[in-house]
Amino acid sequence: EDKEIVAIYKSGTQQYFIDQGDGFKAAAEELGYTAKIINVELDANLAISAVSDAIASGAKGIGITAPDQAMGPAVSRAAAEAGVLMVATDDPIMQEDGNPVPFVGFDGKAMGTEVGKRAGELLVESGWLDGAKYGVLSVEVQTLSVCNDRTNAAQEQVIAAGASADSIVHVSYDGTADTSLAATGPVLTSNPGIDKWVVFACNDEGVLGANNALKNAGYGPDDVIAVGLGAYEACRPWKAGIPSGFKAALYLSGTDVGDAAARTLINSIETGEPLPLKTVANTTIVDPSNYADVMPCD
Amino acid sequence: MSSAILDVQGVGKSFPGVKALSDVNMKVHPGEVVAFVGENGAGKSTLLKILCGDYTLDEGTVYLDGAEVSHASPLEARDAGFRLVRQEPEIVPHISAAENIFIGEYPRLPGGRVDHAEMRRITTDLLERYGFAGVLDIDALGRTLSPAQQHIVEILRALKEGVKVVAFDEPTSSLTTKEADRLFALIRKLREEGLGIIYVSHRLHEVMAISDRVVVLKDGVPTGNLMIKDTDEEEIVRLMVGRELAHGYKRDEVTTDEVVLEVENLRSRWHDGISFQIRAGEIVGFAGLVGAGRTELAKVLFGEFEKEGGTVKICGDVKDIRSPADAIAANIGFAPENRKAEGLILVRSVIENASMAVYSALARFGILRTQQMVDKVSPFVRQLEIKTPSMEQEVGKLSGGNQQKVVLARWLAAAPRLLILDEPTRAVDVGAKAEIYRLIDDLAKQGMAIMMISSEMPELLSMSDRIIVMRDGVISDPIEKKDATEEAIVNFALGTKAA
Amino acid sequence: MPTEDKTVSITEQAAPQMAPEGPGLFKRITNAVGAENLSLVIALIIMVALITTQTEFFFSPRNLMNIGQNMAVVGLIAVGMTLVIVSAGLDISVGSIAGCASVVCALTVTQMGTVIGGVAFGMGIGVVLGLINATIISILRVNPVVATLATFSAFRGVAFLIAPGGRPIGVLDQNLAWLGSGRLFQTETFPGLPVAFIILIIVACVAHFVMSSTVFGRSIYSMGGNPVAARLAGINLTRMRYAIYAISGALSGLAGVIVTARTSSGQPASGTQGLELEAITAVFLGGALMAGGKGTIVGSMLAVLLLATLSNGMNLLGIATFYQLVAKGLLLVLAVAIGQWRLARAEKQQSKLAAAGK
Amino acid sequence: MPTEDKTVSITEQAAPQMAPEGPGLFKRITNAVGAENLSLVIALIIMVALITTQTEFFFSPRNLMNIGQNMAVVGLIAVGMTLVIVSAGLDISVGSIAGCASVVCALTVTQMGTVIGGVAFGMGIGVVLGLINATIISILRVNPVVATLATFSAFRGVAFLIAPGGRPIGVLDQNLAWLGSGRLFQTETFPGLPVAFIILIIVACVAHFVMSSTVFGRSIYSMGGNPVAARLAGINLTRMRYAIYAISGALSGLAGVIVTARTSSGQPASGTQGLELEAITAVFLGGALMAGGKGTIVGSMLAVLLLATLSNGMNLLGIATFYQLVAKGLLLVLAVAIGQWRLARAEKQQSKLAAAGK
Ligand SMILES: Nc1ncnc2c1ncn2[C@@H]1O[C@H](COP(=O)(O)OP(=O)(O)OP(=O)(O)O)[C@@H](O)[C@H]1O
Ligand SMILES: Nc1ncnc2c1ncn2[C@@H]1O[C@H](COP(=O)(O)OP(=O)(O)OP(=O)(O)O)[C@@H](O)[C@H]1O
Ligand SMILES: O[C@@H]1[C@@H](O)[C@H](O)OC[C@H]1O
Ligand SMILES: [Mg+2]
Ligand SMILES: [Mg+2]
Repeated sequence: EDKEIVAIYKSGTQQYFIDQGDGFKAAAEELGYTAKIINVELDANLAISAVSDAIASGAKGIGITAPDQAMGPAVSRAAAEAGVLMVATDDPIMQEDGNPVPFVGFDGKAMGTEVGKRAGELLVESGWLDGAKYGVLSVEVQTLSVCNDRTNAAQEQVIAAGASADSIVHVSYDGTADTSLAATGPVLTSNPGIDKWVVFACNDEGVLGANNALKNAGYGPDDVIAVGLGAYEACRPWKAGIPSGFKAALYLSGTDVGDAAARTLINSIETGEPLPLKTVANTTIVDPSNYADVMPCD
Repeated sequence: MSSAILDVQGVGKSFPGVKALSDVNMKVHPGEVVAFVGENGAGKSTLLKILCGDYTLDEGTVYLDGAEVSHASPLEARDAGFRLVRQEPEIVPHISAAENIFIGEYPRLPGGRVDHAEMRRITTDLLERYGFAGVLDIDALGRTLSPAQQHIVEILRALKEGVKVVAFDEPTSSLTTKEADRLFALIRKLREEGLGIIYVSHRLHEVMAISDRVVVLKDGVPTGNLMIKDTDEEEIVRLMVGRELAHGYKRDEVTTDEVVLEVENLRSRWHDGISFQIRAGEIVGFAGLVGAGRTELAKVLFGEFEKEGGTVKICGDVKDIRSPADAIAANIGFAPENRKAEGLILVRSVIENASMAVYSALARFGILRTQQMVDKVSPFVRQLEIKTPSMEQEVGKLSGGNQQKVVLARWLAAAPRLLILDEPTRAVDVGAKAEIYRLIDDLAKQGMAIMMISSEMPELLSMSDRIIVMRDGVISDPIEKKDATEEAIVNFALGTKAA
Repeated sequence: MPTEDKTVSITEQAAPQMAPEGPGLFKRITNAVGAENLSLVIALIIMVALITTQTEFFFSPRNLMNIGQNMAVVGLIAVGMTLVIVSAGLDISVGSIAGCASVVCALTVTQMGTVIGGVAFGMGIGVVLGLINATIISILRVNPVVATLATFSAFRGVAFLIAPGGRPIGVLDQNLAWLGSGRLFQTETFPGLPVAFIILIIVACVAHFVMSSTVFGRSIYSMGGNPVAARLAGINLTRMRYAIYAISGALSGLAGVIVTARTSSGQPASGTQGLELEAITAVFLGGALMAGGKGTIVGSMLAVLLLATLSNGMNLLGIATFYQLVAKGLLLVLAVAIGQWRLARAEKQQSKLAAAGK
Repeated sequence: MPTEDKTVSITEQAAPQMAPEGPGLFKRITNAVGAENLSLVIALIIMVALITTQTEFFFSPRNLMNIGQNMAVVGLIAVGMTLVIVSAGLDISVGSIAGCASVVCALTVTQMGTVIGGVAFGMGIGVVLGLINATIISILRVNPVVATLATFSAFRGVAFLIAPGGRPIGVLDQNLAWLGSGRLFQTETFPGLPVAFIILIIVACVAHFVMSSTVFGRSIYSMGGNPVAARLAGINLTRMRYAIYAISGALSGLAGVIVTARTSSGQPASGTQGLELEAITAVFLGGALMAGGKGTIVGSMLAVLLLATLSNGMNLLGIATFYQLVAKGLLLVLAVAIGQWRLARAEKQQSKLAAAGK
């Protein structure tokens, strides 16, 4: 009964976090612990409540992906006061004194950088930089700072690869494929001179929506270089052998992050050793040729 | 401006499509009862609403106790001493009766608190003083008050501190004779106290009995301002309607043997074994005091209230009626007494309200055409002289009596075998009343059976073939027309003598 | 006879309301749209004028068709919501119903390979969930707001539970995709009418006909305006409620199917969240009364168009999210305020006319 | 005389409500809570019983205090929402107001270093935004649903525009944090009463007093129950509306301040995830009527407690999100259905009594 750890996720109904929760639970059970998952649906206030509920239920360790990074001091203080171990998953957070909370995962900036790098490479390879009329669609949840970290980093990398800063067009959505689709349509209309598009977003849903809008507007798969983030949507056309705008995607294994978070916490609980400051999970850029070796796809 | 406490000079008011009042002049003196009469839609309520600050006038001037109050807000009008007892009481449902009496002017304690003790004290005093003691539980919630109790609340609201002029807008339309008598006593008392009183009614005998002077309105224009002692009902009617009206209504006797409604040993929460019959072409009047259970009987027959025993046969067939829809399917119609709460969809048009009960009859495969609706109901709208700028007008914007006529039009159009009318002429003017009697008579002649609940004795006596008197959930034996007298009815109703 | 005179004032014509001023074309437009909706048209015109001064692309056929396509999901839900609100109810669970339908549709298409089945089952689950709403309201006598707030939560949970592992279900079927993004009557120069938009138009026309010309539709107005009076006029409120919530459910289900078709995946939540507020906004903006008894399909559809145009225009102009949020708020207030102002003016004018002796 | 007798029969008391049965303790509890709220208490008892069979942690003082703390944000908003809904209005913008206040409070504390200033400005901006709502409703005559749906969007945009770069603002001030997570009367064995909970209790008590005993409060019931009667009785509806929406704004602002204090950051999007729906749910669950004129602070607070306990219990038991959503829906239906069933039974009994000759 005492052997319990809890994971709190900012967006627990998203596929990525469902995976992460599965990884977290499986690892905990393997090590003789029970695990609980709490979803707070991007609500900072609920996140604090979840931390106190977890503590009250006797958790020995907490993994948290906070809805926003500024709330780090609040959650870490609550855990520290109760003498409960805490790791931050996915999005790094700070303690009150400015020191980072031990972290498991990858940070948004790093993700965006990888996505942008691959998009830049594909752009160079495509030869569009030599005179083609191209644009870069940056599909952004502008109200979410962790999202902006990703797309900003991706933009930097694409520009570093040679794209002009003018070519970047911002599209705002709310994280779902449907709003990305609705918002991208008019953006394409108001840029009628552009024949080729590079696409990235905060997540695979954003890229998927933009891809569909491009298809609706008559762009063929060859006119689009879309790099996903998450790869769970990108892999579907690959698996089905259908050509699509998705040329590559950053695969983040939610399962691996959850697994690593649980193991890190349990190790410290059992041994009393301090938590390692940073446990970086693998990310891999996948494409139609290698995704099947790296990730599941359903 | 002599000693007039209220002085209305040259008042005019228009609504979209209607000129409701033009150049109205009238005065009320302290200790004087001025009656205000006119057909439905003549503008009586509109003038009163202007005086109480509900509507703003378009032209003219109003003086109250010498001060101009032409553009007073409801608050200013009230503080100046003008109080209106409305035609339809406006009750707040989830606060107590006492609070209802005091809304907008609660007695205060320090800190903005309501002085409940003071409020109860004043309310109890008022109830005593004006003869309503025991009739109203002052802690009952507004929504549980019966129509008569609501009326008492409305009256007491007006009679608090500072009142100079009280206007009663058709106060007796939901009262029985006994309660009306109590109200007249009240009005006489107020007159003695030196208040100015305006009395609006369609019941001319009441006007003759209670008032000192009468102002007649026709289509928003004053057509007469007479001392009661110098005039009579005929003259007033002529001024109102512009022609002579026959006194009372004479029906031809129609007798058939076909029984349309047969009720046997009916029991319900309110009724204890009631049996009676209504034949085709027959009008059976239902008399009784308020609370005798007549409305409930109508609603049980119509499937709105639960029947706990007994049988109901329509044209010989036993019908198991559990909802109004069942009742309509069994060819029964019901025009309720409380038009605002139960009869009308106030935000919808005249045409829709009038045709609601014939939708299914008019439709083919569920499809309706507006034109068919108009064709079906406009004859009744015309015969009932419903005064409306168009068939599309929202019913909520019609005058009180015209609203009542819309409900009647609905059931006239539906032409059921059995028609139950609960207070069919409440708030209806004399001219239209005669017209309604003629229509009801026609329907009876065509073979409809009519159950008519009424608290107006002359109406019962002149219209009914037989009269059944109800008391505490039981009924008298039917009184045949030839034996029907006011005395016989009252005796059974009060339980002083078996009928 | 004086009596006769009076009856002449009754207009025999029940048909279209008069506009207070203006002849010919203007009046004909007014009649078609309904005087009450004119303020929405005015707001739309002002907004389009503003947008076109900033970008030449607004009127490109492709953009217009885009707007049409993007209206479909909210539009279908708003049609059902109009029925519900006019009947003095409310349905907060519509987005969750759409989520369930999206999942059911995706499962049907991927497991059984039938697109027609996907549409049918998607709408079917919508009907079932709508009937559950009606049951809670009618039988358990829970008020519609609480009842559908409850099922808003419960149905969302159900959507996740139906989807294996709670994950979105990829559907790559081309025929299904056609429903979401296909076009009809495409030519060289014309980008074609979006299929989803055509579906919306057909549904809206049928609903308009039902609301204005059938016993069922008129009864919805009656029961919304005064349930007691409606019941006493023979309307079976319970049965009506079942039908109304079932229709709202079916249309929410259809909207969910279109979300699946558009995004090529069955989404338990994404794409269907917040739809309830959008649809409710549209219905009230379209002139419905909170208390029930008033509201039209035309009004609701104009409101959906207005909202879709605003969002399209702001995306065309590349306006940032924060300003988009503010602009949307201002537009809503403006559109309703124009309507109120016109109403007040018209009443004043008509009273003046009446005062002047007709 | 028959008339006299009967009129007393079916009356329902306005003051302390009678329970139809039971003496002594039970009756006294009933009276304190109000018979109408008894169903919430019953639902709460059933739920707590279920939870405690599954976990021993529920009744730990620490957990109980947790529940209290978690109630504060929704609770404060629900207090204001009760006033609004009783007055026959609605305020959908509360979450967005909380977001603005959260940002303003964070900015004040970080830039000017004053916590009192942060609280004051946070509540101040709430008042200002509430007055804007009232103005739109009263002056522009937009219905409350559309008006606050509009400002729901606009105020959210404003919150992001105020926050530099639209990002959450970190606040490390200890005094501010105390408001959100501090405890009073802490001892060895007792974890202390959460400051945020005490604030809620004080606000709720004041509001209860205002609603039940002051002229202002009683006038809210009048204007909600029958606006015509209220207006004609001289109650200034416009002024009332300004006061009511300002109070709702101030309390939403205070809730935003507490969000900042709890999360150590100014959250422009606080409440994106449906604070408004949560508060509205609580108020209706607490017995308010959609049409206005009915509802109590006690009822709303019990409903907030019920919802907070449910969520706490499910987190304690580690129930997965999907099932939590379903369970929440079921609880809502259950709680209201119990109430309806009790009401129906009580009415039947009373009228039986009445029929049996009073
Ligand atoms: N709010 C309103 N909007 C439009 N027209 C109105 C409004 N109120 C009254 N009217 C119209 O003004 C005229 C006068 O109505 P009013 O209610 O004063 O009549 P009344 O004399 O009281 O009739 P009744 O005896 O039927 O009560 C009617 O034609 C009515 O339809
Ligand atoms: N809503 C209500 N709440 C409480 N008591 C009511 C209510 N409606 C009616 N009653 C009571 O029920 C009894 C029957 O009332 P009702 O007035 O309908 O009788 P009635 O014979 O139809 O009289 P009338 O039609 O002359 O008013 C009365 O005691 C009345 O006070
Ligand atoms: O929040 C993100 C989610 O949006 C993405 O899909 O996967 C990684 C997470 O950190
Ligand atoms: Mg009148
Ligand atoms: Mg009666």
